[in-house]
Amino acid sequence: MSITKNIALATGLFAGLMGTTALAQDNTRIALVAKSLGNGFFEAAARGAEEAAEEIGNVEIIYTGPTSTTAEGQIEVINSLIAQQVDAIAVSTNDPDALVPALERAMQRGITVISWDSGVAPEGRQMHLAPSSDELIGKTIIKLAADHMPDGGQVAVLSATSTSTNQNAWIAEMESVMDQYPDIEVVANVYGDDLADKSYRETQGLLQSYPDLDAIIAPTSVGIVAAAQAVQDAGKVGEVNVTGLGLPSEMAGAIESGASESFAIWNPVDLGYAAATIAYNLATGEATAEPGAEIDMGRMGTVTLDENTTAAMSEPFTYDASNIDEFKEVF
Amino acid sequence: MKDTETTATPVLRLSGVTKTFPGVTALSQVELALYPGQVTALIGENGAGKSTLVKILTGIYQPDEGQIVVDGDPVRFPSATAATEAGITAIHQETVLFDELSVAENIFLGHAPRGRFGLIDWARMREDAAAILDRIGARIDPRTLLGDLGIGSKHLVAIARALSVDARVVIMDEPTASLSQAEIEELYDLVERLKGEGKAILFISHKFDEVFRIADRYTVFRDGEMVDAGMIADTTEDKLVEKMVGRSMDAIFPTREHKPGDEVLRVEDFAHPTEFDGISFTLRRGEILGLYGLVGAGRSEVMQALFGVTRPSRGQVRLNGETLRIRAPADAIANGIVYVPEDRGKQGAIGAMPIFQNVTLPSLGTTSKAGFVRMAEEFALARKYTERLDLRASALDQNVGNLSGGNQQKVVIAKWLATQPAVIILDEPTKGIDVGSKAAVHEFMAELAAKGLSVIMVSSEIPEILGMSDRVIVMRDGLMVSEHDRDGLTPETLVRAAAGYEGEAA
Amino acid sequence: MSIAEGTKPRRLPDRLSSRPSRILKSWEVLLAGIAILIFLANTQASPYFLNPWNLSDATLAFTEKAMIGFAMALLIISGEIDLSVAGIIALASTAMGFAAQYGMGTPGLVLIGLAVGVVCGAFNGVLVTRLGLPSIVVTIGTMSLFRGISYIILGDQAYGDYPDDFAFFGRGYVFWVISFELTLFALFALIYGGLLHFTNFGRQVYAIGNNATAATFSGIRVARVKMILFLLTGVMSGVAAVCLTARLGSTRPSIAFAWELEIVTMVVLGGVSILGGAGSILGVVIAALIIGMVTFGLGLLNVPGIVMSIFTGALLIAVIALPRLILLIRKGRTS
Amino acid sequence: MTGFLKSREAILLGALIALILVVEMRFSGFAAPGNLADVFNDTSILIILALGQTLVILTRCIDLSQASNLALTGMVTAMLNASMPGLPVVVLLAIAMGLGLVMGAFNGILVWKLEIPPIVVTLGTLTIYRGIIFVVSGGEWVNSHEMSAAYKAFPRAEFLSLPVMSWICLAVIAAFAIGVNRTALGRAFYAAGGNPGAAVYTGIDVGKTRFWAFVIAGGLAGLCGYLWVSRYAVAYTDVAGGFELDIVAACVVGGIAIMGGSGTVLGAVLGALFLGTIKNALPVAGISPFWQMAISGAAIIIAVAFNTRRETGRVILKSAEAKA
Repeated sequence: MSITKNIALATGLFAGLMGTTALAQDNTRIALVAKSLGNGFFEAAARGAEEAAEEIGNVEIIYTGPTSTTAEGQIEVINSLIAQQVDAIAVSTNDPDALVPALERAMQRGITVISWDSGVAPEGRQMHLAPSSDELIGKTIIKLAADHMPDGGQVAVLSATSTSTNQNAWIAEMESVMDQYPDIEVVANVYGDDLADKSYRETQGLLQSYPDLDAIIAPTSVGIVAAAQAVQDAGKVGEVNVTGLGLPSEMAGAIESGASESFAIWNPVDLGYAAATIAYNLATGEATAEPGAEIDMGRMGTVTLDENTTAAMSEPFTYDASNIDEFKEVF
Repeated sequence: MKDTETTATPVLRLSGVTKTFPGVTALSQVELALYPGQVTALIGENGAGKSTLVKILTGIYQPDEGQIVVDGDPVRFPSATAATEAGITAIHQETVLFDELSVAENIFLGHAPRGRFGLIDWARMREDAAAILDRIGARIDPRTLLGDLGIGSKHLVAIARALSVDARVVIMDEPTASLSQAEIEELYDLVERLKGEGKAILFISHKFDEVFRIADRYTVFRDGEMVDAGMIADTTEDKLVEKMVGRSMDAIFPTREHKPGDEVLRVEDFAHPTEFDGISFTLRRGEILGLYGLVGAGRSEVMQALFGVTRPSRGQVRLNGETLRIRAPADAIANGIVYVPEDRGKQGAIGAMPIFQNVTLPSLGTTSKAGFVRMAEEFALARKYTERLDLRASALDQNVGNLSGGNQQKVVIAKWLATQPAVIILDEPTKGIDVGSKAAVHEFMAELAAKGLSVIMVSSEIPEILGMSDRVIVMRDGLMVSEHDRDGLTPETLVRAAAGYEGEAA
Repeated sequence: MSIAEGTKPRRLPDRLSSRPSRILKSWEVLLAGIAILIFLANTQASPYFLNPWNLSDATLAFTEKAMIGFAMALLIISGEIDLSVAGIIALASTAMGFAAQYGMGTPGLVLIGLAVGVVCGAFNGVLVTRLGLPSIVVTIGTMSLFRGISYIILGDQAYGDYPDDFAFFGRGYVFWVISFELTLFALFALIYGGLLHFTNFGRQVYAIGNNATAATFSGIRVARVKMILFLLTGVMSGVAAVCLTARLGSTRPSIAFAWELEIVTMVVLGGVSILGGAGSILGVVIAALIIGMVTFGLGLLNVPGIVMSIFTGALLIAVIALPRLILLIRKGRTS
Repeated sequence: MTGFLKSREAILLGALIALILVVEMRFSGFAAPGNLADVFNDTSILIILALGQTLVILTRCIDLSQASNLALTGMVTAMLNASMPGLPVVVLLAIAMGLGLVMGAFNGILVWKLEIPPIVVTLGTLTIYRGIIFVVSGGEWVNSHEMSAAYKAFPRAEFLSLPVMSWICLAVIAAFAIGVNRTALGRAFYAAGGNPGAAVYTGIDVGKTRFWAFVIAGGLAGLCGYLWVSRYAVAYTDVAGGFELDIVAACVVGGIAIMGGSGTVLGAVLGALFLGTIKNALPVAGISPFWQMAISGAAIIIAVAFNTRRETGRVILKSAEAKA
């Protein structure tokens, strides 16, 4: 008696979770894998990918990812994508090395694999689409801070997860141009792990440790919002300028309050669009990923792969009080 | 006390109260009456049903049949609170206190004085607690954490708790068991005062001296039945002992022709920092040595130290002339000394495991091969010993927890016999089991002794001690007080030695 | 009532009911039924499910956790728990990564991984058995301590220079679609099943979990048995660390984060009583398969992992609550 | 007073002061009243949650679902606020607490009526509650600019130079100090966990007492859900992930015995403050944040070793007493 009841319940639960089962076999299926679901940046990229799919036609976008920013979560997602025999996987990785084995297997099974935004080690992908060049970003983020520090001073860096490569590369590029700003001193480099509360607390620590701090550079969309909030809560608006990379929709408040004078970002919609288009072109054989190859990305023009089969999309764009209202509704 | 009061209507009366538990009838058609301003002593052996009665009176258990009548009206106590509200309070035998709470709170938990906004008034609670403690002559700071007190002081707190409610009936379940002589005297004064206040007191005790000193009436329980009641003035100690142990006097113990052989076990100057001191005795082959004393005399503690459960601070144990080093029960078992504990549920049987696995637990070395269990061997071993003990069960894979108390005890004894020991210690081997099982256990014990097994039997039941032992040692307060040969030993001698009645030695 | 002379005592049967009827009523059968239902539902839901390679890949999602789960099952049956297992993985993996930096070969790396497991297990065991501390609190502490040491060593860095042949432990195949990890999982299922159900040691574990005092009185060296169980759990965490590290090919301090609760969930779903004294390895195996199939099946439908966890959480409560609920309703009716 | 000096709380307070002084030596200004007030404000949520957990642990149970409860109520209030910006904060607070109470009651009823071990119940609801966040939000974040100004301002608003967040925490501490020490239910938590068998003799229903502990812990988790989300001005599925064990750790450091029946409100507050101070001090004192986890872990082990040893004093028995 009890067994049948248990079973009935279990089946009911399971059926309820099944939801939709859309299987369109004829389409080219491109999986866009985010670092984690729910992040506004990736949601915007997914919209761009959908745009590309509509433009191309016969393309189905599977937007997926783990719930938290872990490599293990991404591996499970990739395994299930391999099992579904998708045509292409475009991933923004939480860990450049840990995903390699899973992505290698995907490629062995004939799946096109590219990374975008945050790159995978070269053996784990056919090419990497960087949102911008590390060099350009590195220069931009320090310039954003320096523009509002005519007399020089102290800046601190609030990075994202210690496990993503792009931040470290940007910070390294930034440090390489520091000799152009002799009056500016980078006093600290802390990690907020892409968690709102940790970033907030790290910012509080910075504000306490360095009472003369003039700017915080947060090249991460989660960190910059938390840092702006912490500066605002500490009553240091006007004293400490928060800048870096962020999303207009999330940073609108900080610009308004003055906690942030300006920040930059490439357009994630464009990035998602480009990643999907490139993945489609590679998957359908219209392009091959090899050094020097030129790949079409629709309305975004073309990119050329360097010797590491990496391509940079565009320069970051700066947002401030003059243009924020226009963009905050977009992404 | 006026004469009219003694014939007055009782404050509380039980009539026809019956309470059964799976496998055991704890109380059968019991009658009891408590009168205002009088002390009624409740006398009976362990397992006679006294504690069950206390639990019924305080709302912990509900009777299966019968009535509780308070002031002429039948009442029901669905919870402890209900009994308290009806004016019944009790000093329980087992600790029902809280180590982590203060003395004051232990006294007032559940009925603390309230101040403004209905909040607990700690200041008043401490004052009231101090007043009650003072009243019973206990010099305890109400702010002390209960856990920091010794067992005697804890008992005083339990008494204070019982007196913290304005009760008409006060139940005292062996209230002097853990008190020093001075504290006992103060308790007697208190009882007198309570009598003077017109409270009805139910006084449960093993000690005849105190019964005769403070009780007005008596009621004797035996095997869950009320066998006698009357005025203390109309009886004698001998009569009460006879009533109390009466049934067992009639019970037939196996005849034992076998004479004990050579010395097997010698315990010398055994001591423990807190439990016992100066214990020395010997045990011979095929001998049954009785160890008698009141609850808390330290008998079980000596045996558990001998078995390696606790570490003695001093002393030697020799088995067949060889000094043993016993650091854990496993060492004792390896040397052929086994212990059948008193607390079956906690220490003896593993209720959620099947009979055969319980039996083979200490013998796994013999039933297994290369560390792997062999079920067939286990069943064979378990069958051999459980059948000799006439175990009543449906099958050997039945869980022990589903058996009656007597049958559980047989499983526990079987478990130890299966190790083929040289010395078996039986701690209250027939406590709380039915008459039939008792007889089976006794018969088997005699059979084992006849085959050369040496037995130490810890018991609080005088007939059992008299009926089974070749020799008897009496303990009191952690010390050996006397040693007796079987011949010519009387119940009175034992009771007096154990209770310290009429001088020290017997 | 006493044994009358000459009468033959009543013969007790070994077993109350026949083997088949007992098996039918068991927890494992209930779980197996659920597992089969989920399997069938999966085959209906996705055409990709019944692909041997896919199924093989899917096993990797639970094999490492289940391997720890076997040792954890014994530990929980004995009445203790170890919440530091994921911390041990992190520390063992970090130690292996550190050694690999200096060119240590695969056999040495495996030894280091296992040795860290043993040391961590021993640390837990000593705190619990020698100092008499409650294991749930001790291992909440060591959970942070072990992983914390990894963070101190690695910070935001990663180790990744593992020898090529090391990858076999996480990515190798023994035969056709049968991965090394799956083989190891099956092997450990048999070893732990044998240990728990067919040896004296296993019997002692049950006895301790049911009634530690009675076990002590029965001559079982309780502290020693528990110490061994903590060591086993530590070693299995080391084994899982080797497999997981080999599978990922890199070590970061956040490796295997929050696995401890997933492993405990798996063990409890497998019918192991959290209060100790009851449970079977077969149950844990089936629970691992259920969790693996739910994860994989819903993954094929691109259902996010967090939504899958609702299912496992609900299943966990439901399978334990339902029998009690039914009992409660029956009791309500009769009284 | 001498009693207090010997207590666990006094030792913990000493350790906390020592910790603050050590940090002050490395970085002057840490021990300044203003900064300590900031540390307190930052630790408020942990304190409130630890107090709820304290009740549950006192009754010999454990609640692992607090962080998930917090995240779910936080998300619900954020979504309500985003869709109905006009809804007053007081209403949202009530909804948060109500929702938290309901989730706590669900735990409690399973523990009370079905007698399922609390660790199993809350292990299950931990994942269920967290999963529901994803379902109700569709995985979307609720960002700062979607929240109304009032929503974000409430915990930050200063009153007598302390933020409302700190005042709420102080109010909860005060309510606990009174409720736990001076109400029948408060004392029942101790009795039910300290000696469940004996509690029956004093007329206490152990199961019901446990139920109330879970309900209160749930309600406070709900309250913290709003506070957390409005403070960090973002709501997403993973909010406070893994925080459940931090809460238990705070209780353990605060001397709340995991076997029930023992522990104080002050202890829980100090335990939470101790961990919160470590968290705040590390970045300030320039110690790599990567040391934080190991330090917390070591603190827990030391605390439990210390507390447990004090609890297992040998009972001095009669014969020894008589001799003395």
